Amino acid sequence: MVEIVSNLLRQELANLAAADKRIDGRGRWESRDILLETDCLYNAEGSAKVTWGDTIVYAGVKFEVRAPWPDRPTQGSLMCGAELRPVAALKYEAGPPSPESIELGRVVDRGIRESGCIDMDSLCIIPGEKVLGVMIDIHVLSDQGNVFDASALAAIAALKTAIVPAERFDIGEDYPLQVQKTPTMCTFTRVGGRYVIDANVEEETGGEERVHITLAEEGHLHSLQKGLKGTLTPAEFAEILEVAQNRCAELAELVKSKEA
Amino acid sequence: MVEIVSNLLRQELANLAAADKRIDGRGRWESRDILLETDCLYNAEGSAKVTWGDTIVYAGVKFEVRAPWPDRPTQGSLMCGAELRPVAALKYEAGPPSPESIELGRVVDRGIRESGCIDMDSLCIIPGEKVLGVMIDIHVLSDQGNVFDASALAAIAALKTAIVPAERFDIGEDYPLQVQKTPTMCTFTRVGGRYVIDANVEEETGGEERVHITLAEEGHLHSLQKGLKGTLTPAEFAEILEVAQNRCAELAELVKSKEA
Amino acid sequence: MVEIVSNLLRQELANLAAADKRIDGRGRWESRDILLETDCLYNAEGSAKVTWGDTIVYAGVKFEVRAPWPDRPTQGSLMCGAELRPVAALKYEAGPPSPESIELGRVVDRGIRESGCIDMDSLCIIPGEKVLGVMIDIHVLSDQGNVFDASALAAIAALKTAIVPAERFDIGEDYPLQVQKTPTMCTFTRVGGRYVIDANVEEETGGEERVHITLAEEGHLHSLQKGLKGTLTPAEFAEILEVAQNRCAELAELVKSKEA
Amino acid sequence: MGGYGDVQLLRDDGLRLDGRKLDEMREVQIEAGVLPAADGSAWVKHGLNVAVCAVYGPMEAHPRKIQRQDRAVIDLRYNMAPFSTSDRIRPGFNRRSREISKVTAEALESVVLVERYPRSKIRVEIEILSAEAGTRCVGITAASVALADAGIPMRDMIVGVASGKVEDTVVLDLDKAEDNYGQADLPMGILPTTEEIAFLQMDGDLSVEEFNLCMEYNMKAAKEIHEIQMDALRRRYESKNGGA
Amino acid sequence: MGGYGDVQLLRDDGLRLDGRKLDEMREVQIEAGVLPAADGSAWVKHGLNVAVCAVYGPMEAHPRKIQRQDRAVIDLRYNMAPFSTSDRIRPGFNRRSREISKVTAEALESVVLVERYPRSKIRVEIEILSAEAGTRCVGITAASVALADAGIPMRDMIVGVASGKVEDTVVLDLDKAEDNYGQADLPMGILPTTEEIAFLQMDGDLSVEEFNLCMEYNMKAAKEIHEIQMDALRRRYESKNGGA
Amino acid sequence: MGGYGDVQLLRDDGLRLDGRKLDEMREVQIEAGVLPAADGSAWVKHGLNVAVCAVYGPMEAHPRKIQRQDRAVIDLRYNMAPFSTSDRIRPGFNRRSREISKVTAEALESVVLVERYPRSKIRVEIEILSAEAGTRCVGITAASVALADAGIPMRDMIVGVASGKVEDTVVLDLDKAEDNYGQADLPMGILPTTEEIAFLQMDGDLSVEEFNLCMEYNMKAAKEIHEIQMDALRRRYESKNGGA
Repeated sequence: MVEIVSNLLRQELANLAAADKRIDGRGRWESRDILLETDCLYNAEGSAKVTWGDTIVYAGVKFEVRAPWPDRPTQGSLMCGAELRPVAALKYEAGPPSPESIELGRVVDRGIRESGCIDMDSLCIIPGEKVLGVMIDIHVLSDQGNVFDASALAAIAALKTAIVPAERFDIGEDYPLQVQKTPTMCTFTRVGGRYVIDANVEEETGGEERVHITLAEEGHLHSLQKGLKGTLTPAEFAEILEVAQNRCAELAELVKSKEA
Repeated sequence: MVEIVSNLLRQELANLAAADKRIDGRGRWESRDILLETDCLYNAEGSAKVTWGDTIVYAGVKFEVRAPWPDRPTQGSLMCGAELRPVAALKYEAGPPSPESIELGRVVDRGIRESGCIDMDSLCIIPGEKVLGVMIDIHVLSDQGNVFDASALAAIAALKTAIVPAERFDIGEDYPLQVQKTPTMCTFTRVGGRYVIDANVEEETGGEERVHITLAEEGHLHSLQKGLKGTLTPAEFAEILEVAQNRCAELAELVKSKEA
Repeated sequence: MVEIVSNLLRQELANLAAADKRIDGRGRWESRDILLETDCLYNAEGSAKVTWGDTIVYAGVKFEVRAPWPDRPTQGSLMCGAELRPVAALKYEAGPPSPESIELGRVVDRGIRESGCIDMDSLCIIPGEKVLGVMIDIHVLSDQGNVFDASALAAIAALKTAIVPAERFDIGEDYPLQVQKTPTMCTFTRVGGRYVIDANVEEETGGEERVHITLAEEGHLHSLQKGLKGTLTPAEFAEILEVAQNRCAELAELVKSKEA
Repeated sequence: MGGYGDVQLLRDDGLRLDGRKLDEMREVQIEAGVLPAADGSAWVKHGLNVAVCAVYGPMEAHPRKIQRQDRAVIDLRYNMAPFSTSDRIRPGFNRRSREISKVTAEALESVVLVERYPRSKIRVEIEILSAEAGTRCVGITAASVALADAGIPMRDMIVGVASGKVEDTVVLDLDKAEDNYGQADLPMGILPTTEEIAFLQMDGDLSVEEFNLCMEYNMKAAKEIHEIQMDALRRRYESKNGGA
Repeated sequence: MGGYGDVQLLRDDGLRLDGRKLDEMREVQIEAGVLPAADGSAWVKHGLNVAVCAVYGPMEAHPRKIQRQDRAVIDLRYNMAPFSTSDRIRPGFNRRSREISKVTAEALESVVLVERYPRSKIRVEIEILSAEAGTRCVGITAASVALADAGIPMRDMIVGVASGKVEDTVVLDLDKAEDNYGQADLPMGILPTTEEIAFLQMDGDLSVEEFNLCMEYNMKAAKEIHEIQMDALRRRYESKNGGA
Repeated sequence: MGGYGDVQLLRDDGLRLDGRKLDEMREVQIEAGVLPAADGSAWVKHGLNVAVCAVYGPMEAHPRKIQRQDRAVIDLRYNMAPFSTSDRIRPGFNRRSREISKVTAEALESVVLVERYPRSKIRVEIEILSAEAGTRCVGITAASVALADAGIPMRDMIVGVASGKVEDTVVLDLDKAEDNYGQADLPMGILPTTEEIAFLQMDGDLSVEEFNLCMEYNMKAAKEIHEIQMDALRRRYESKNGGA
């Protein structure tokens, strides 16, 4: 059943693509509306809610004091995880983390981590004894397409507005976490044979492979990931990388607009 | 199949209730026979076996020396868990703890914990460094109805006859654990529309919601829990609370009869 | 289906046994060819690959520095585990360790441990503070019969050629692990009513119980295990024990031929 | 309960630390229909607690062994987000959330007309995004709005509400400090129309008289929260039907 | 085995620390039919070990993939209660109990007439309530009484019994100290009528001669325990049929 | 990536620590048909990495819910042996191996003619026996040889290969030190005939120009490794058909 619907849908998407159209009337490089709210969760030290079309994602930042790894005595740590909770769509089931949840968490994690936006040495409290661990949790409440970009946006926005609860840890006065870069993600999905950005849930159902590109300052690449069945050519990649440059810069501006 | 039998049974139970009768001839507030044995397990520091009708429950108490929680440097800890082992009935399956096992353990745990029967400060060995952890394990060997009351009885009786193995821990001579109160549980099950105590396995199969009431000295309430589908009115609750007052006092006397 | 094939096979194996034959033409106490290679894995401190007929098993030894158990302050530890990876045969599934994997690991572990081939006191670095843990991992890449004997052979060979990476742990210069005995395993499988050694995959499918005998120097028994449905008589055991004496001595020679 | 004596919870003027009267609730805000993908949904803010609930179904119940021949089952998860509490919670079900899920599902089965949907299941997902004492009650309040929003027939709503005891005094709707340092907590799930009790837990120490006062406070508050539930559903209905 | 030399296990008079002779068993008590809900059950006290076993079935085997077309499977769990040992055991299956469960089930499949019940399973639940060396043997002894009590046809009983070596001396039925500080342990599951071996494990160090003496001790003890098994079944039969 | 500046990775003569040129691969050896029980198999040594891959199937896909009506699914596990790395890895799936398994399976689904086998599954088991940077690429290279050895129709092979950046310089095929202390890593799965990309990950820091050079290096290396793949399959074919 699922397959038949999806084949019909695939056909319709191909027809639309041939006419340079999308199923919801958007342009190929046009995103749905994005609403970014920060500081919206009482018990999180940093938080963001992203309403991206009908997709809703929360991210929360918590800190802990821990011992550093023996081989990196002056460095704190960063951890980013995601849960595609069963609340988010009928298709998500309860149970141990699905490969989809794991991939989402790890792709967002790499984009933030590899951008070097957090200076791990700045998280040291006492060298060799105590460092800060920064934990970002992504909670997907509604998946109506493009949870990757929404999650990445929520994560960096939560991080950039996070306050280190230093008083609670007896290490001085609370202070804003230093975040030096603004990595954002732009995901491309092959729909009807061509790539579009910000696929909605129908386009994802009837589409093929997707490419997640995370860029930060100066348009540098920090994380790439191809997911799902399908291939792309180097020329196709060059085209979407250029689109991503503009798109990620816009998203970074949106994040920066929320900073103090 | 199961459902059909249970509907016939439900009808029979309703007919009996209408005539103020129970399926095994007991009165509404009449319990099956209870046999309480203590000190019956060689390797447990406190132990009890409860034979309650055809229901059989063991409880064993073990101690450990551990570091206190940072925010409670002078307090020991209490832990109570229950396993509805597959040995206890055909319906219980092997595997991770079922919601039924978890509920049983936690309801018994709260009754004991919240009565304040153990002074957590009395479990301190060296403030901030070493405290005692008290672990009660409930092992249900045969479930023929009312495992909750049987488990609560076994747990408090095992606790009240426990000996702290101080010599083994190099902290002085063995001594009896101080237990200042005697919380006991009385469970009410709606059978044929009205509440009874000590439902047997048929009454549980054909019955509806149940209410677990744990009372200790002076008839104070320490734990309540409503389980299963069904509702009750405040007036019904007032009625069963009064019955529980007498019943719990009797059970507490039974426990006390086993103390040194 | 599986059962029917296996009954036909069982009949054929019985006919062959009646004529003192085996399905692949071997004699009752004749093994398939064994190829033992050591030092074959770059990141393992000791390693062996055993190609035993079409069965292929790797064993790797790793060390760790750890705190000793409080009651054995001067002793290191030994751990041996096995994984019947899904790569090894169609019948093996992914997931948590199967009872078959656990049994394999534990039977090999006991043979090595109980032979006393490693002096646990020799693994002490600083009494009460630091000891070495020796970890042997058995990785079955292809199961075409008799993985037990192949695994035991790989494990002891990997152990006997292991180098303690002392420099990496800052405790002096690297040195060969001292292994004082050479426990080897001989497994007997009842096929067509009588015992044979080194059953191949068809003989295992159509066979019955098996007996794993681990012997070391002077023909002393260090581990026994009966597996699967079936019984044996003391007289049968006496017969296979005698065969095992010769067989284990041969395997021990093979291992010793690889030592420096 | 943490027990009496540690911390002062009542001010000299008889009010509580946050200025509430003894029988005064924290503010409650409710919105229905907040999750587009769900068949029904609700968002509840109660004090600083935030819960979101999605309802999916009724749908065929599988795996088969959870099916009931004569009714729908409520397949419910109560889950606290890792960032919902002061100390981060490791993701995944724990014993506390399993117990709350069980008794919450049973409470809802008491009001949903489950007999209408034999062999079905109704999935109820309660997510606690922010926790400040009383989350199980907030979850119940949210779930019954989400069920109503999904058009699932119920014989009444359920309202989650708690009373308790601090400094030997009965108070309505404990906040976090009162929960941590108080003497008793009595969370209930109440059918506001009939005053039936569908959900009941309690821990701490209460005399029968104190219990009765707690119950009285809870009944009163249940009716207030019920009004807010119905307002939310009304607004949702209007916006669906072209209203404001 | 802990190894020789640490602790004295034999007294100067040649007897063992608890006064037993080298070839003397600990006391064994058996009762059948102790669990009312089970199809068959047994309680065994062997020294300070206590095991209880319940048997349910035969019944249809599911999940399907465990079914055998030509016979019943024994679905067995050997489990130690958390309080059964000196240090508490965390509940849940561990590697040791999984291995013992596997080989115990296989031993029982060797005597139960499993061919009579194709596609069925027989559930065997062994609970160790108190452990003092030799629990796997006690479990086997209990399981075969429980199977008989359930009326499951068997071609013989199985008796669990162990011998071993302490201070270079072969002894029957090791107790806890002997198990901890001894040199070898040979637990066996023996068919008392035919002397067949259905269960066999061993660890430590034994010469062939020592092994043979262990085997001899085990065979002798198996017959003694078998008498006690049969007594229990006889008493159970009599009490069922209006006897004493 | 560990980041720049910690460790010197390029020698004064412009070569890399192990003497390779910037665009030079480590040595690659491939053998097909190494596992007798599998339908197809391959062994790949790439530098000091060793991967073995087995393919089973196509066979009926179960459990049912993984079935696809119109195609086969690739049921793939990438697994590192406990002894494959410097610090022992605890057995069992972890988050890293689950992610690699997912994207590797998806890459292979892009070349296998999965439409030919509706409702089927093809099991692909990748075992890393020795790891020295780049194991996911080595696994892909091995898997496509094993699939070909199993006779599964594919529209092209896939070659796994990576480039990256060390000391601000783009290099081909990072070894362990370069991976640990370098600035970027770009592993790709390339169809050597069409230059399509079936697998793509990247982490670290790359400008667009640097990325383009990495891609160029990868394409070149993919063709070299493809020759070695085809050699292995040729040798395997010959030995099956009575050749040397």
